[in-house]
Amino acid sequence: MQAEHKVKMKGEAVTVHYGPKQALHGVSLNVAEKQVTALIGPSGCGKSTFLRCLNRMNDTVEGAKVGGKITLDGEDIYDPAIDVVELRARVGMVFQKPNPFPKSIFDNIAYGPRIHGLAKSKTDLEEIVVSSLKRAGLFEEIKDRLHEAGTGLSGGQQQRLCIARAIAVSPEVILMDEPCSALDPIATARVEELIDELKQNYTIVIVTHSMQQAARVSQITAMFHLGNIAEVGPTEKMFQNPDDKRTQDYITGRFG
Amino acid sequence: MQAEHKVKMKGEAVTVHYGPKQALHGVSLNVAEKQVTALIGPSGCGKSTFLRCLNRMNDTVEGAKVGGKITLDGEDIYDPAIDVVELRARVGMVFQKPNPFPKSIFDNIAYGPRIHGLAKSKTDLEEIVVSSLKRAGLFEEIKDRLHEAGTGLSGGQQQRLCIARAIAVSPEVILMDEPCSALDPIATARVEELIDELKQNYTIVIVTHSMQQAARVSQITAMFHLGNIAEVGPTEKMFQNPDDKRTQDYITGRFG
Amino acid sequence: QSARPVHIAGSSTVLPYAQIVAENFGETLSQFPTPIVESGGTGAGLKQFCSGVGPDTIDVANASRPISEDEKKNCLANGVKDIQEVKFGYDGIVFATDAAGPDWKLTPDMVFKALGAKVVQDGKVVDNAAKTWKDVDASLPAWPINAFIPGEKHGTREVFETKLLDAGCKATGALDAFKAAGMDAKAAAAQCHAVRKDGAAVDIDGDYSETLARINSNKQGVGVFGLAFYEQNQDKLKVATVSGIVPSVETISNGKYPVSRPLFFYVKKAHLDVVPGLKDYVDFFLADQMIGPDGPLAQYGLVPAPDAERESFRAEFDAGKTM
Amino acid sequence: MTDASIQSGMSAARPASRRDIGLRKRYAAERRFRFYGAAAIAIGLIFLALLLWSVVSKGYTAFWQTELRLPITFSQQIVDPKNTGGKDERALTTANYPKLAQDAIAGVLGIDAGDRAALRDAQKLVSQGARTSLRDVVMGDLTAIGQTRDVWVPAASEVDSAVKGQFDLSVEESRRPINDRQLAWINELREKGLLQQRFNWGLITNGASSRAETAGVGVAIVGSFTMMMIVLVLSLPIGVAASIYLEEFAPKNRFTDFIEVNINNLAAVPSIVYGLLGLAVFVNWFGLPRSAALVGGLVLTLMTLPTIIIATRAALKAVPPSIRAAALGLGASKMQMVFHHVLPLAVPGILTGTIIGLAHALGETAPLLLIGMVAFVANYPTTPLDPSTALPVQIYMWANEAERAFVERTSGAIMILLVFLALMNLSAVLLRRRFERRW
Amino acid sequence: MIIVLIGLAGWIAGARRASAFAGREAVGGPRGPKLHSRATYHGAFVFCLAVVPALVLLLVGLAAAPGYVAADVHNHFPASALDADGKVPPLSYELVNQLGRNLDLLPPDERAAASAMTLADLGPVFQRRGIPLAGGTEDYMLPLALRADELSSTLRLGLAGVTIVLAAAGALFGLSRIAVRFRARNNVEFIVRSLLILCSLVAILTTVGIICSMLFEAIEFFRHVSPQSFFFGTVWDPRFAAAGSGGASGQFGLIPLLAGTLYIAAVAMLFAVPTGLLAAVYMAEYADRRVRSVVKPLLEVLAGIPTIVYGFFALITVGPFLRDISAEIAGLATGDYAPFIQGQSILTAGLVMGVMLIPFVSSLSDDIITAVPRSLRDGSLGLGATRSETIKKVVLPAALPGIVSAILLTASRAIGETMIVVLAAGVAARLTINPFEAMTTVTVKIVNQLTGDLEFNSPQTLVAFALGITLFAITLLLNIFALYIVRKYREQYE
Ligand SMILES: Nc1ncnc2c1ncn2[C@@H]1O[C@H](COP(=O)(O)OP(=O)(O)OP(=O)(O)O)[C@@H](O)[C@H]1O
Ligand SMILES: Nc1ncnc2c1ncn2[C@@H]1O[C@H](COP(=O)(O)OP(=O)(O)OP(=O)(O)O)[C@@H](O)[C@H]1O
Ligand SMILES: [Mg+2]
Ligand SMILES: [Mg+2]
Ligand SMILES: O=P([O-])([O-])[O-]
Repeated sequence: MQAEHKVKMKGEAVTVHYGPKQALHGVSLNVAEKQVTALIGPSGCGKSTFLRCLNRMNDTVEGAKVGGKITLDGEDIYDPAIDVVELRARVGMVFQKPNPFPKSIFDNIAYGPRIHGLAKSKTDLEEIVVSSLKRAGLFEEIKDRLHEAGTGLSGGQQQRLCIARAIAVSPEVILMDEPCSALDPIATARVEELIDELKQNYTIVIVTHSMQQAARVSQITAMFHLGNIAEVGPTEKMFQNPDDKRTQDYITGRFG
Repeated sequence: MQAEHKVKMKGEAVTVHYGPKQALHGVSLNVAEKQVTALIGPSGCGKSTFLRCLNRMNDTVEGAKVGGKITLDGEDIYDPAIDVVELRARVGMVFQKPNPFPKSIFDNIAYGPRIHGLAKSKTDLEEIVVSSLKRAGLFEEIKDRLHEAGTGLSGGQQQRLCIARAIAVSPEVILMDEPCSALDPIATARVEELIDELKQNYTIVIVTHSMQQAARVSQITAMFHLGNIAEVGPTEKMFQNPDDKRTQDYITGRFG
Repeated sequence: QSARPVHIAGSSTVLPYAQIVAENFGETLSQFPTPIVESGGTGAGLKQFCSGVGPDTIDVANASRPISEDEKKNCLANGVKDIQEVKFGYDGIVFATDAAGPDWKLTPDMVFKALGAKVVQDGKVVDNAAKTWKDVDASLPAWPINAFIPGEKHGTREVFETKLLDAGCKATGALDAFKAAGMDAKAAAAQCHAVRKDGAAVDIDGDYSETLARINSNKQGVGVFGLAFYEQNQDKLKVATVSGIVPSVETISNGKYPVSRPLFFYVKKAHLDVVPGLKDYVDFFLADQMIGPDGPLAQYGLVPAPDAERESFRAEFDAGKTM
Repeated sequence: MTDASIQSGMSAARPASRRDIGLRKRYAAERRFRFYGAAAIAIGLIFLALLLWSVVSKGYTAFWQTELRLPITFSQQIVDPKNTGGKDERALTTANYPKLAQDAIAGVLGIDAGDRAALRDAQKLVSQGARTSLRDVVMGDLTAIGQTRDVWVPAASEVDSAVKGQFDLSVEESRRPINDRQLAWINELREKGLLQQRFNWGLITNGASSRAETAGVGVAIVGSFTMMMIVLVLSLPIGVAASIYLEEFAPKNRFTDFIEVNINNLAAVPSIVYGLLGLAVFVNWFGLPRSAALVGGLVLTLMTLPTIIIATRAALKAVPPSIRAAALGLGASKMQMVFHHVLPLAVPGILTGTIIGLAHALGETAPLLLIGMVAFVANYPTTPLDPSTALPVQIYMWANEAERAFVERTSGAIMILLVFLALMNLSAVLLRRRFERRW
Repeated sequence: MIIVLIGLAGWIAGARRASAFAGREAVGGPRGPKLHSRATYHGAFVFCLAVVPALVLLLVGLAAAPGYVAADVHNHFPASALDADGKVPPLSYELVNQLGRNLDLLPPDERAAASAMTLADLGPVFQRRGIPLAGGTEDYMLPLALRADELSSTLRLGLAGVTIVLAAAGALFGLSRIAVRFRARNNVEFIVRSLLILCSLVAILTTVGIICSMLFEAIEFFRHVSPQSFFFGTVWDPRFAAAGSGGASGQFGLIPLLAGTLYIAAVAMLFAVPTGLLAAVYMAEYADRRVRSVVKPLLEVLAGIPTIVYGFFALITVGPFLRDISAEIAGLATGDYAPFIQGQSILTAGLVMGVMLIPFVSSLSDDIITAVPRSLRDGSLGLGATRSETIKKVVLPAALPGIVSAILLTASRAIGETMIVVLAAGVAARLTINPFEAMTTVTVKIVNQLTGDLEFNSPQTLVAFALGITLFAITLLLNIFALYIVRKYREQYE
């Protein structure tokens, strides 16, 4: 399965130090284009850290040092000639904790398109907002509250708002850090459907704590362990017949 | 099953308004002593809101108005004569978003015992801290970092820290709002085990978005829908043979 | 108005007089803008004055003391060559107490005995330990000694020291006693100036209104005021005689009352023809209409110089006499 | 919650085994703490009230000024001696108007022209400031020349003080600024309705004057306003920009530490030192004119900057990191993150800093001393380069005046300053309320 | 003129924006190469290129033009008017300038006629318009003045022309740089960032300025008085140095002033910090919104009241009040009604200054406390903590770095305050540890020594500069220390 797809992003021997603490010990991983790659593993194993390397969000963490090489379409994204902002517009991100801006729902979503100049007119913008909300399965619930504060929503609603916000910029790669951890099953299903839909056009990397979710949405799964990759492979194989003992243990010990 | 157990907390026609918006439309629910009651339902249906009524955390929300009656051991907890602080010490809470204090891990957990004067000596306190951490399955990971900041932990670790913090006060009722939403399966299993253990002595109400989790840990399940209770009953019955159409739909549409 | 107004800076003692003149000048000679009169102290004013010649510098410096040699040198160094010194009157310095109190009759002796740092007792030089005025002289009330005297930044302080403390020092024989105690002449003279520092004498670096406020809040205090200030507040203050003389415009201008000092202003000759209105301002200031005995300055409290002296002020200025 | 209710709450249906969590003590602590908070605010407000009361009780009378209504005969001899028909403006402006008023009052009181002592006493009732009032009448209407008109002219400040009861009339006559005969006249005029207390617009509109009755803070208000505008326009953007750089962009190294320490230190520099700086840099080096509001504004700007920077940095620091991450994750540049998200959230804190800084600047005298703004300025400035003064300066100068009438005017000027301050605060509060959010 | 320029550049920017759109339409198909930056950024980039150099030129030009005119006038001064050294007397030059300004005030027709007139003719013209003419003006100055007027207006015109050309050139250059992949945003942000850096340099420049404006005079002071007797002297008694008395006749011991400064500031902080902090906590945590929105600005008024008002308040109300109270207390305790608090005391000054400082602590802290995330409060309340426990143990520690910087600001203000101290604690420089006695501070002495009758280049005045620079150094050290402390104990939340 992996062979069929072009490599969109590639990490080679990526290491990350947070001050004296090393969080990643040389992780190499290919992210296939228009596929969903799931990162699983126990808490604190460095999934989020690796994800954040992919769009250089770790740049903003004080004391974080990234080593190794990560490429996007063959370009080294840590090359000084690369524009971080442009990179982040191409590689979008949804965070673990929902973090809507203290603005109206509409403005939350319109923000990205606005700064990137994606909408030519007001109606254009409204269209983007509405379609993003719809794709995140949030539109029906809040369509008459578009101009209320985004922070007034429930946790689940907030997280979906954040997903809608990321989609609105239509990036090439979307990174999601446990995007469903605050969602109920119906909303989760909607998001999973959406991920499936999105992978037609976009490359997706998702961190999840739910084995089932990984199994359902991803084509490739990478198992992290203590800052290393324990195993990586087609999702089916990983779940049915893992090579690595740790993966085996982790998966069979599953409860999800 | 429900009949065997004393009713620990009882909500009667509870309504909640957030300013003009009504979030609960008369919810009545019995919480059985030393049982685990799960609240499930789609996002935004009022699970968290109801949960927060049970220890009057909604008092702190500006503009929130609670109607109806909620009792704990037969006492109306909204009676002006009732002491909120004591109530909250008896009815503990773990939140959806992990919120460690900007203190050391040790101080995070020692905080509750300290303010309530639960530890007679320093060693007492240390014991409480260590045992709480152990019960939350966090001790091994961080035993040599007890005096580092709690905010430096990963998301999952933070949430377990919060659980440990709540346990440290040894309340009678523990309210948990999606306590595992940021946890990986192994940690989740550990917490679920813990919940099972705790129900020997404590009454537990848990909001969860995971049907499986509800099925695994709870004895009674209440299904919320749009600010109402759609159905409530023994968990087994709810999952195998629900009366309510909405419950049926929700459960069969499950993916969790 | 296009022209730059005459710009004046300097002594806060002279300020009110200069203000009155400036205001009347602006009203009567309305082709000129009203002069600007800065406050800030003699030293600061002269510093501005000596900083150079030109449109950005001030034209006149008010002073409550004559310019010093050092300052003159500084002026010269900055190209301020021709300075016209103009004396225009006197400032009387009086002691006053709360209006409700008894009458006070002071002499330099008493002042020195009450406020000097060291006094002579039984021929020996000792630290001043007098607690009440009555300790100093039986004719004075038994008020605790609490004198509000001008702070060290004020020229008035110098007048206070030379005209009262020095005189008292000499008269009580303290000067000789100091010398006898082994001080050289200079040290002995300095010792005469020294004011006790145990709280009995309180320095006031602010203005007389502060002294008045202090007397208001401490009715047994004795304050040092300008004559002008006292005259404006006669209903609140009672003035003390010094050596039996009641201070007044008359007694000061005829030289009977000992404690007074001359007031000056300095004019840049180079500016006279250049700054429109400058010469007119000085003329206006020196006219009897202003500084004469019936003029508004005297009404405010300036001690006018005798007729002949005023005439000489004007003559000297007109003659363009520079320093 | 009262003690009693807690008691009953604790005793109601409470199992004996219930553990003791020290509620009584903790509630006492809670109440104490709350009380301390309220007490702290009360202390602040009480002091404020005391201060305001001490100012207002002394100063409100300054807003009324005793005036005399005199039938003035604008005799041509005096107003326009050369009979130019009002063409010679100079002659008109410099005419001896006070004489007109003095003649008029002598007429009203029926004093014989030969009684010189009485004449002098009577003349002292009218302010020299009558000149302006009368000149305005003539300049406004040339036909007045040669006619007699009733005109309100200010009374002398001694009369004003006497009418307001500020003199102790029990002291002997010679020690009072106003004698018994004058008092009798005052009463007579008052009964005739020729002497009244009227609202003292002059206090607000006039420039400086050595006469209390015509002294006003008009020039000072203009000067203060100009300076505040300059301070606001310069220090707010510069301060915010500097804070943004230091807080968001600057690498954390020795140099930025140095800048940070520097800024904190600048806040501690006594204000007069800024005056020295302003004198050296703006006046002596740049050659800007002395006494100009522009220089004052620049000096105050430098003085206010550290306050604004410190407050702004604290406000920026308080914006949660999750908001920043969200913006960056969407591909906003750091600049966009700051200007679109962080800055708006920091606005309340910035405004607080600005209010405090501006208020500080508004009340400051010492730095203005050295750049020549503590000055007697009678003419309104037309540009920021013209000489002008400021409100606190005017207060400072009046506080040092000997004349009794200036005492109330000092307080009156303080009241005006406070109103000024209140207006400034009010606008900031309104703005702050618009931006304030809890999250 | 500048406005015209900016308008011009703005217009160009707009034009460029349009063309950028066009460019994208043409080049960028549905999935063609995307424009690197938004068109507005390209526009802004062009705008910057057009405006910044032009503005710089304009400023330089405007600054240089008068110099050029002056030089020209100097060169044309008639030899007869030169002074002995062959230089132009500055005052004659000023007269020319003034004449020029006066001429400017005339209506155009009269000014045109002026070139043919002599001063004698011109005099009445000026007089009619109420324009005063300086007495020293001479005939030869008239052509010079006219010449200078003319020259400066030509220069101004020329400068305008050059500026506009430069702006246009900049704009064109900017336009030529624009390409699909051109990083306009980064460039604009670079410019903005440079601006930000410039702004933060103002602080440094201020510091440099302050040091420079005090250093020379301070050095001058130390030529008169040995540093040792200044820094370690325990007696402050500068004596009056007026005309003639010359020389450093007094003692300039810093210690009593320094002690007073720290003592009074400490008393003030002791009052202001707890009061302000408690008030802030109450406003942020207990008071409802309406109360807070009234109380906060009211307290802020305290910060804005001119310090002289506080001074008189201390002098007239607080000081006597404390003195009388202490007399009562002493009377009750010992039977002797002698007040142990003097009318002027450290306590009075500290107290009144503390009142002034309350809002510094309260308003800033209130904002910081309000910004502590809700989830932390919930966490604590959910554990059964009372509100005060939550505040004391969770909210305040989380807000600590901000509060510390607020307190630092307050301390700074306390150290720099003058008027209150003068009136409340007096000007007597003494060493005492009794808070009920008078003491004074460094700043008071700085002001006093600078504004009196004192001779301005005597050590008595110069000491103000030495004091200033010493205070500066001391507060600098304090701040470095504070920064170190804050760094060490900073705790991050969220
Ligand atoms: N800013 C930081 N400073 C220091 N250490 C950090 C920081 N962020 C993360 N870590 C540490 O790095 C390790 C990896 O963290 P990371 O957040 O990547 O884990 P994770 O796999 O995402 O865990 P979870 O599933 O709980 O989110 C953890 O041990 C964590 O404590
Ligand atoms: N502070 C608030 N102010 C206004 N509305 C609120 C507030 N908190 C919650 N709501 C609204 O009340 C409703 C119920 O919210 P609640 O948080 O109880 O949902 P929930 O069932 O917990 O959802 P989730 O599973 O997403 O956490 C939602 O529609 C939400 O938008
Ligand atoms: Mg993670
Ligand atoms: Mg919820
Ligand atoms: O202000 P003085 O110089 O007169 O003290």
